[in-house]
Amino acid sequence: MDLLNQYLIPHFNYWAYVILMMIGMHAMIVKNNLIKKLIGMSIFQTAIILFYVSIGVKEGADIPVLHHHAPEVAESHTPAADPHHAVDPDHYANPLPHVLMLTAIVVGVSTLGMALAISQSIYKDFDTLEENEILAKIKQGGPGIDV
Amino acid sequence: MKWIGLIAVVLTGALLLSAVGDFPDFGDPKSPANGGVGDFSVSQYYITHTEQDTKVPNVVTAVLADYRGYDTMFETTVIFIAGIGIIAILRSHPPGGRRGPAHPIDATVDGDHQRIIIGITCRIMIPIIQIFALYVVAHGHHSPGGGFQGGVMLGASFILIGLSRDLQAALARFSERRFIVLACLGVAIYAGFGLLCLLLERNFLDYGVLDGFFHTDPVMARSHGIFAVEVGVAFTVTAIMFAIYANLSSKGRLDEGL
Amino acid sequence: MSEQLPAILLVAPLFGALLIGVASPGDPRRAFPIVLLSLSISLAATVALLTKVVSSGPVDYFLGGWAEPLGIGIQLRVDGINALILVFIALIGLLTAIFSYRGPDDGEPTDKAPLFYILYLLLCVGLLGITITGDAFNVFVLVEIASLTSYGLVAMGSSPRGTLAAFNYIIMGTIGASFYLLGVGYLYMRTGALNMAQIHSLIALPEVAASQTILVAFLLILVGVWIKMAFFPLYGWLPNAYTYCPSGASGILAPLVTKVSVYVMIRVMLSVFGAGWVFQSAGWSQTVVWLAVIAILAGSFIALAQVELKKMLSYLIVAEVGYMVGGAWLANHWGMVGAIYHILADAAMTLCLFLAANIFVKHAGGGRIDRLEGLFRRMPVVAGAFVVGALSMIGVPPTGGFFSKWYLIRGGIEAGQWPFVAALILSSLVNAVLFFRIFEVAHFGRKPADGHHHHPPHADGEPSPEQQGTIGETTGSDRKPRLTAVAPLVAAAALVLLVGIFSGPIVEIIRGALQGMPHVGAAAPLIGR
Amino acid sequence: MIVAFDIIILIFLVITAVISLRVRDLLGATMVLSIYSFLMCLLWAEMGAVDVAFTEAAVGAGVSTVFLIATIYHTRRHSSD
Repeated sequence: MDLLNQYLIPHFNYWAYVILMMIGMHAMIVKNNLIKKLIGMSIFQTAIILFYVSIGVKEGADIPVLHHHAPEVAESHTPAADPHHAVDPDHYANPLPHVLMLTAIVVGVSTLGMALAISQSIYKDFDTLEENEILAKIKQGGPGIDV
Repeated sequence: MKWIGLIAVVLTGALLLSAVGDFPDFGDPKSPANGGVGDFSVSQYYITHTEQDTKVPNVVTAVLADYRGYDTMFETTVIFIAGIGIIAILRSHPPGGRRGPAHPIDATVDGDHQRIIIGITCRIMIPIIQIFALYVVAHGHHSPGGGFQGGVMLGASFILIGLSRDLQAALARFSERRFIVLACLGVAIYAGFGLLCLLLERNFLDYGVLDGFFHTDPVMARSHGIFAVEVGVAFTVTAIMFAIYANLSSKGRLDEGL
Repeated sequence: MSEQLPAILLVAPLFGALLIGVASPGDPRRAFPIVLLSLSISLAATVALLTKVVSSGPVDYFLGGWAEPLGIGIQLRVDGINALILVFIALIGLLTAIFSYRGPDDGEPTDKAPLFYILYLLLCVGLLGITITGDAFNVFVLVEIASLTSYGLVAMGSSPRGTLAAFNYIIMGTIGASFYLLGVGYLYMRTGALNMAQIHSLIALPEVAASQTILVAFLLILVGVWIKMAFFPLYGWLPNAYTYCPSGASGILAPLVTKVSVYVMIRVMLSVFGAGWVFQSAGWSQTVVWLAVIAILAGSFIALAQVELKKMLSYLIVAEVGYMVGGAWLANHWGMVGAIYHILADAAMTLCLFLAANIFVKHAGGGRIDRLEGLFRRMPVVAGAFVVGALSMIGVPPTGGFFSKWYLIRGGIEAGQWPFVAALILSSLVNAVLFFRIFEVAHFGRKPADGHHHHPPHADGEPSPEQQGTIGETTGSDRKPRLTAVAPLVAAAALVLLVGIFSGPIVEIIRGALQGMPHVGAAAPLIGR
Repeated sequence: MIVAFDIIILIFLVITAVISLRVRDLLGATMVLSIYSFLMCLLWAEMGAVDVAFTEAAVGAGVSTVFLIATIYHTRRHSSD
């Protein structure tokens, strides 16, 4: 129970991310079908994004879009005259991990697109997407394969 | 291979879990990442200073396109590379050259009733999607969204044309030459605004110096600069999302699609 | 303008790539001058930056002008070490660009040549960006740029095995980059910072330094970059990718990609975690040096078993990565200097060997070593350059390879790591055997009589008349290699020699940069005397 | 952030991840992956990362699925594992 309180309860998100990431990574290494490997890759990458997003969570915080408390007051002050503007950072979720993860999502879809294009190219050459069949065809050699 | 994979996965998992006990509690606003170590925290700085530095209420947009705009420029480049790479790998005719045989299948005269329903529904939906996408691009300063999300939606609207009618119909609106140029243009807008700052003798991507260009004060110039680069991002993402779909769905021949 | 150099050297190839996309998709002849111009601008900027760094110390550049407070923006930082590497990246990029004047495959210009050039330039942007940045997350973004362009370049070729190799490269590369990303996440979780200098100053705090999270972060980053640099057990993606990719692509991937990953490892060790933290326990460096020993021996001996020239060279890269990792982990001054110097020397000699190998493979009508018969006499200039590269790989005096091995062995002796010293010497011997085997075939035009080639000409399933036919065919198409292929090769050979001849000044720059680096605790031996 | 909601989604995430890797019909697997992405997007929205959630909804659940389907359409739908 002590273990549960110390390790599992306050960190359940991190446990979940590790489990998802390992599911994805296992598929990337072990699966035979290339598309299945890519599905594993998607899961692997989103798990890392889940980890980053979990870092930035604050209990009871709002989304990181600042409220307009009193627009007319805000506009009458020049920015320099009103340095802090009474924004409490604890009221807003941490924006930095979100920014980083936008990049990671974009990288993820780019990699996926590239990998799918390569899969189609492999299918054109080998007429299959099963890794063991491709390797068997390479071993046999054949027209255009043993370059 | 199976066992090696399993062992590697178990080892990595154990390694990752070994640190979990040391993590700050989930949701703790005073954790090092949220509250910083010592008296300074980068993320708190962003929340407290974005308004006065850039006048953008959406902190994520401000950090994305200004404080860490250099990352985002390369993020756009990553998308661009994916599109160019996929064309390089799959395309079987010269880019910008001749296209496949033109026998456009018009959804309404096809005689296929399902196609009529889908075609007309999409015809109604696509303009709405596009307007919403433009709204998302333009309203990224004040609400979630921005160049990426809007660009993906705009690209998706062209993909929807390709899905509901056929690829030729989509390519007639957004030809290969156009999407390559638009993709280049998007990155060029982003990097070009950076270069403009450099030519005005400030650091790369320092939009504050563009106040004369935008006829406003330096802080508002940052806000406008953020909008300008978001538009660039949206261009590239729109073009590349459609380019990837067009090539994947036709095995690089850009003829019929799915 | 001189304070804008760090941005210029990155922006020039980026705009070059965009300009090709807008101006000439489909016309390689218009694309090539743009490539040349943008890389020349970049090279000029890196050289100017190097002189500036040598004369007046490290240069900091803040993107977007976000300098104060430190860490809110992205910082570029150039010191002696990465200024040197930047020059080499731009130079090798330019040379290989000239080599691939006709597009990716060094043959007739293809329709895809402009797309190849776009990816090529963006690969240069990625490599330059990785080297110059001072932000831990920014490294990830640029690593992805370099990786995605590499996947595209490898998969562009017509070889089906190249396409399969590209797929494996994607899987391994994604795991590597994701591990790096995760490591940065762990660091961020514990320190709240992404700027390398800032993380470094926070890791110096005892409560942060002792934390398990930082340890796991370090291991994740280390494994991630090891995958990217093909360190021994994690090298699986490399040989096929480099063997079956288009020749223009292999001319830039082989010399630079693994080397830049080694640089990232050294940068993370020195500037993020700090030598004092990394080398706090001797057991670690001992373990890594042992791994490096295994990598060197395995790479060398697998190379010995290869029958294809480019594959053999690819396995030698795996061995060379072992040199650099081992040197960096010797935890003393000369080991680190040797590792950094070897990045430069190895980049030059790998460039030289791969360019020569590409010419040989093209003119010999196949990649097998036994097809190289008589090529030395037909192409004496190419042969000379190849010999220079090979001698550097073996470690013969005036070349860069000799001096790097010298510093690495000196470091190994000072650290008392005898297995590492033995592995270096043994690997030199293996390299000598390997290359003299090639010299023998290529110069004297007969098959080696030793046991590595137990195929007599008639017994390998290929009937002898047909074999003679292919030989006659290749001699029939005995065109001289083009000037645009030979000139960069000669320049590369000259570079190998220059790195050796000017080893003194280069090592002084590296030592100066090491001394200028902030160190904590037990790192005194690294700074040197 | 609502802890119970969080935990339920996390459990569903693990379930959908496993299903999408177990199903032998690749089209089905892609659909389950799309559900996975959508759940992920819900989770992030609930954690306050609205921009990330928005992007994931557009990219992960939307465009990625289309790309995968386009590839599966031109290759083989059945997987051996």
